[in-house]
Amino acid sequence: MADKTKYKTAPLKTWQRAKEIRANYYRNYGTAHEKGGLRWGGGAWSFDAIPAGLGDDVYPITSEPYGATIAFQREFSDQCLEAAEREGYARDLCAYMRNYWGSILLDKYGWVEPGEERKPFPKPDFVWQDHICCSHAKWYQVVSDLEGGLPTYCVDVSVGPYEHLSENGMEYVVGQMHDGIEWLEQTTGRKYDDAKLIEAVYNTCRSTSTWAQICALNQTIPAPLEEKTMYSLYVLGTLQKSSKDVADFYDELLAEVQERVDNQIAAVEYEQARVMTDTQPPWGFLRVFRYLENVYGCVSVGSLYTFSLIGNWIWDDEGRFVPRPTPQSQGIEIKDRDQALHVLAEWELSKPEWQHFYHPKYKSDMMIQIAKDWKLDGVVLHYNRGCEGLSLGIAENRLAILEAGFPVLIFEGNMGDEREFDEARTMARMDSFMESLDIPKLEQ
Amino acid sequence: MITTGVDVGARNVKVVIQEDGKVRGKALVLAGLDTEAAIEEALDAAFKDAGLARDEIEKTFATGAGRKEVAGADDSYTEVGADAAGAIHLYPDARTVIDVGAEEGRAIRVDERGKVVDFAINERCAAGAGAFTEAMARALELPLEELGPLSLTSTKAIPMNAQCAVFAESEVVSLIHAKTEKRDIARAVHDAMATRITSMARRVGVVPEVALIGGVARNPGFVDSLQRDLELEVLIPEDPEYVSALGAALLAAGIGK
Amino acid sequence: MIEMFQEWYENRHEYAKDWKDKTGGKVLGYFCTYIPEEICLAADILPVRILGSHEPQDVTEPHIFAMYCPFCRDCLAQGLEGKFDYLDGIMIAQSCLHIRQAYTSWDLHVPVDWSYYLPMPNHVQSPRAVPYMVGELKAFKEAIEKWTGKEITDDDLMRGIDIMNRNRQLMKQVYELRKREEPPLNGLESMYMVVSSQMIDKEEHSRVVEGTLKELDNRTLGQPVGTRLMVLGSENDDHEFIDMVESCGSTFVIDDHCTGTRYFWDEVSPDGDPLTAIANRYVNRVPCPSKDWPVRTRVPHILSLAEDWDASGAVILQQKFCDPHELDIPAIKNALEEQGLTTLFLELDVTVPVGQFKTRVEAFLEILQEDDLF
Amino acid sequence: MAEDTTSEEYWRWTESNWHDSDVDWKEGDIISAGVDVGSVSSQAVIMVDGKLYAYSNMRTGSDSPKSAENAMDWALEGTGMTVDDILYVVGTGYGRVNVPFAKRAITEIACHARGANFMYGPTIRTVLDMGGQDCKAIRVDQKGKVVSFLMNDKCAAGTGRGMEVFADLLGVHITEVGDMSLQVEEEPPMVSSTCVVFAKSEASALLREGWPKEKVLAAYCLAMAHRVVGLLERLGIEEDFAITGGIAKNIGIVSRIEQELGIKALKPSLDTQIAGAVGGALFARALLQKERKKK
Repeated sequence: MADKTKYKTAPLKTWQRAKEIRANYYRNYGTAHEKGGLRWGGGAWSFDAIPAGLGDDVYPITSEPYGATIAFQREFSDQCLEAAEREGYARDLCAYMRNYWGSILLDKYGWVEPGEERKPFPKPDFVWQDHICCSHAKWYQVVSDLEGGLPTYCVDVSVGPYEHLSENGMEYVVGQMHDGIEWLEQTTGRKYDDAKLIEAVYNTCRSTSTWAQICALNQTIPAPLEEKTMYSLYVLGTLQKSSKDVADFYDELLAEVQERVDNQIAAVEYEQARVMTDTQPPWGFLRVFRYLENVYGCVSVGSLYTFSLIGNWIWDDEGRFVPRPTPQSQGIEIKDRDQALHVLAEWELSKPEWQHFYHPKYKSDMMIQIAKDWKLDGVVLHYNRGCEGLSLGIAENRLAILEAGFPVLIFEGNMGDEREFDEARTMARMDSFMESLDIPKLEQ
Repeated sequence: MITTGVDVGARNVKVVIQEDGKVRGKALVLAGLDTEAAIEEALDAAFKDAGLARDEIEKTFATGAGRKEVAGADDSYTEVGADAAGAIHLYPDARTVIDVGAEEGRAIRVDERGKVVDFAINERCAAGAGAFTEAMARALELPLEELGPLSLTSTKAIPMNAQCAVFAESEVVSLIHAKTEKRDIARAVHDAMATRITSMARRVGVVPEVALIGGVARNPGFVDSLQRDLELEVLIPEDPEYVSALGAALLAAGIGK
Repeated sequence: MIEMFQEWYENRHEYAKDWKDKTGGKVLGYFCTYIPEEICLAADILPVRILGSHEPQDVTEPHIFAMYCPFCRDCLAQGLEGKFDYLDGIMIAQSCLHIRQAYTSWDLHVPVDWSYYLPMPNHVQSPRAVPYMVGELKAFKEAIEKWTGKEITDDDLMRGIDIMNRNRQLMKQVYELRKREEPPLNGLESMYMVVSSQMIDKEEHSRVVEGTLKELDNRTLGQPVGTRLMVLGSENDDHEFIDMVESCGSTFVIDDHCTGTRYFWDEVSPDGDPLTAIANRYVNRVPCPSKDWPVRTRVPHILSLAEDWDASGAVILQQKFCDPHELDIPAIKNALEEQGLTTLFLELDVTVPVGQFKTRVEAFLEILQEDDLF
Repeated sequence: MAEDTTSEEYWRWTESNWHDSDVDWKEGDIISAGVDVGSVSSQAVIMVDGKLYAYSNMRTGSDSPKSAENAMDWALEGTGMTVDDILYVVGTGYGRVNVPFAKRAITEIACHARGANFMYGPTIRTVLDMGGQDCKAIRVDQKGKVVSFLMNDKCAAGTGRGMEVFADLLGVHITEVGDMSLQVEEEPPMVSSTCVVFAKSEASALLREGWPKEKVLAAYCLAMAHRVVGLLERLGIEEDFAITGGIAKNIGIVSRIEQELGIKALKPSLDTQIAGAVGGALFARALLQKERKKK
């Protein structure tokens, strides 16, 4: 197709750095004890800024990205899933969780150093989790069963939607955080350092706000980033949003993406259509995205999931959906532990990706706004059997998005259990969808 | 303009030759294992039926799961696109098209221009496709074509909870053991299938007129159950299994595009 | 008298409509047994639990993705099909995600003039839970007052507490009788008793339970008791299934279901501030698995029930796809088997494939029955 | 659908009957029988004083009492015995309650356990019954009493019916499927879907890709074996281990199960499909002895 606009493309300069940070993260966790440090396990959503107050040699492993890391390794993932099933854990439970349990049961670490043998799974010294979906706290209850007992603390954050956040709700969450810090001191025998907590809270706000700004730049045509790449970038936030490294990296990345925008550098050479997805993708089959790009010049510019699992956004006074400015940028200076915990709790409770737990309407509104501002032709929803938390209300989201005038394609699959994904049929659906959107195939 | 549509489905290859919107010839051949051969055979049969020679054809479009295997096709459309084009040509007022084939069920919403606005495909479950009735007919030791008429004589609704075709079979067997009348079991089978198809159709929204196409539309028992569930009469063409092929032929002629 | 429970269960809608006509009061549909009924009763509202009808349906597919439990879809279907058209309001207390979807979709598509989401804490093992819930109960009480236009006094709350406690005490007395070697009622009958109390004016229900107690004094089952079983797991009001099991030479003597003991086991200890007393009850009640963490308190509780009611086997039922229960079952199964109980695990759907299940149940009972075959 | 036809019935396995002509049953004291009316096949087994005397194995019809009678009649064929000569009959299998002349119905799970104990000896601890429409993993004690069991849920993959559908599709006779599936250089990847309906289209796709039949069969047998191994592992396996039911005759699946488990299944001396009826006949004998004691 001669008349197709051909955009400039270029690889990301910061890509290497992103890979490094991820590698260091899994390496540090694995070797923590050799350095006299501590290991903790918890969710990608946990308030990781809080254990940071125990010292700089305290290394987390967050379970969702870890489960996804395993899902990438399809053969190993199958072994893990089957190991969990043998123990009597149901096949329809969270797929990350089953991958994680499997790697405990097989005692094999999901992270393999290049050129090295697979090592045993490094058991965490304690668990620091938070609870928003049914599986969050129970996940580590089972981990504790499997590991023969693990000290576990879990903060319940399900205090209702942000727009109705009450003083009472804040005190409940902050109260648990205070108890949690005492618990951390008792469990680890370490003295808690509030200065480190405050630093980590600043970092959390910085990295999550910056990531949102990066995603906002994807409103540009042509899109400077496509979602498959964004997955590998946002993941750093899910690993350790409170770390200086991650916050600094996002500043660097923001600068580069801005530069791509200024120079019209595209993620997809022949961008002719734009969609967004939701929920987590089937990690073993990200080539679905490549298929859309290469065959139809269709770019996925992101999803509420990639934008805001980590990134923090708000509806501003003009009713726009914008990156949430950090407290520090608002001149807020954190002076003590209690204030730090209040800032952290309030910040995290506004997380867009938490609102749908109370009602699908919150998520629908945000998705429709994204569809408009990011100039989408359609929406591709992954009915994800692997995650009941993020699939919650997705059918209602679909209806609302259709109502708003955006075509929607759905496909069933599983983010972490390839046995529940049918590649051939999914591609066939993509074809039907593109055809119904009148998006012609690019000439090969 | 004379064009050909070739629909390579999970079970059969169907060919329709149309001229200015009228069907000139058609043929259906079991796909079997050598699809290319089946396609050739079906084409020959269709040309014979139409009394035309191949070189009289201006364009050939392919559709169906195996559409890529149609050598010499000028272009191809997905089943969804072809279904819509064919159904709308036959029933311009249709806004919902339900296609139930041997191994897949589809529901398609189209606008007044016949453009696809939304569609749903049943997830991998035989209970929403023709294969289901085949298995049940075998369990009941009935020829497939008797299953439908028999169920029409039933007056009793028995809920059947089975997603899996083969488990449904064991449920049928336990119904048999419970001395349930065959006609009531036959109805239970069609009701279960209709419930599944209706659920899927409600995803895209059931807007009249509703056209029912695909081989299963020939099963009066299923049609009866489906109409009860949808609470409306569905439109069924003379040759429901050829609609997709017809659609492809029409699209080749630029009709319904 | 005991038949009354089944009658209520089968005619729940007629009952609620009559109640409205008689009293002119408001009927509130609720989705989870964590709602503080005491406060509703204090406002003279009839709380009615929304349950499914165990019939195949084709209306929820557009609203709830099929990986969520059949129970929540069955519940939503009732609303979409207009079977609860008499409700003045609906509410849910925060528990599992599955039933939450039934509530939110109902909220979106089935018009009612009042709808309330009560963020009941999940971390019930935290000292922060009670104060938090007290705050939420205050807000809830005010919302009810605003809705009904009637102030709720502490005396009203005490009345609500008394009505609930009395009903709980009476049902517990009935359960005590099931400890007998010859239980005077079977599992199906007691299921009807508990489930109907979730739909009926509590005082009226209590009166019938009282009468039943007298009646049960010298009653025996028409058939031999057979194997004494416990049943536990997700929501269960599948009378066909319970009846099938009890017709295979067994009797359910105790349960752990939110349609059974979990619903009424704990009372409110009415001292001091009524809202605090109520909060204490709901935070410390026998938990749903979604709230039973980090410590597994359900395990010892279930073991002691099995022991006190002398069950020799346990049927573990789980709504298909019910994650909270799936996360507890392996631990519970192991604990029960260590205590010498044989277990049978089955998944509930809207309707159960009786043919397949009967074989499993009979084989399970064959294992248990001190048998004449060897 | 209407146009769909199946020319030859490759799935139809050979029915059989047998009796021990060296034995004069009139000499016997207790003549007992077990009739297993399964969802796909029915068997009748007649025992004289706890020794196997006669059996039949045939397809179940849609009328189970009739199927029971047919199986019994065929087992009796040529023995000079009539149903009335049998003192106690136990019915088992799906149609167990509809066996006209049965005094008692016992589940196929208990009967397969007992039957395996007789057919393979008291050292049997784990029995895998791969029946027509379900698959049961059973743990038994030295008496052949069931200790615990698991049945496949949700999906009928890995059942006899699944294999029949497959044989039909490939036009390979059911009895040859196993051997043919072993005629591959190396194991292919498993078919991703073991659903009997979708495995069809998947297999057709593979054949169209040019896979030879044996390779497709290997992939399917592998997948079926893998599924039942999962069932066995959830239950926990203890040796000795044996497989009963129709699929036990399929070397392609049996060998792959053994391969994945790293355990050999004991070799059957009798038709593996009659295990349930054998158990029934043994229970019938025990029950009759008890009745006599009471008198």
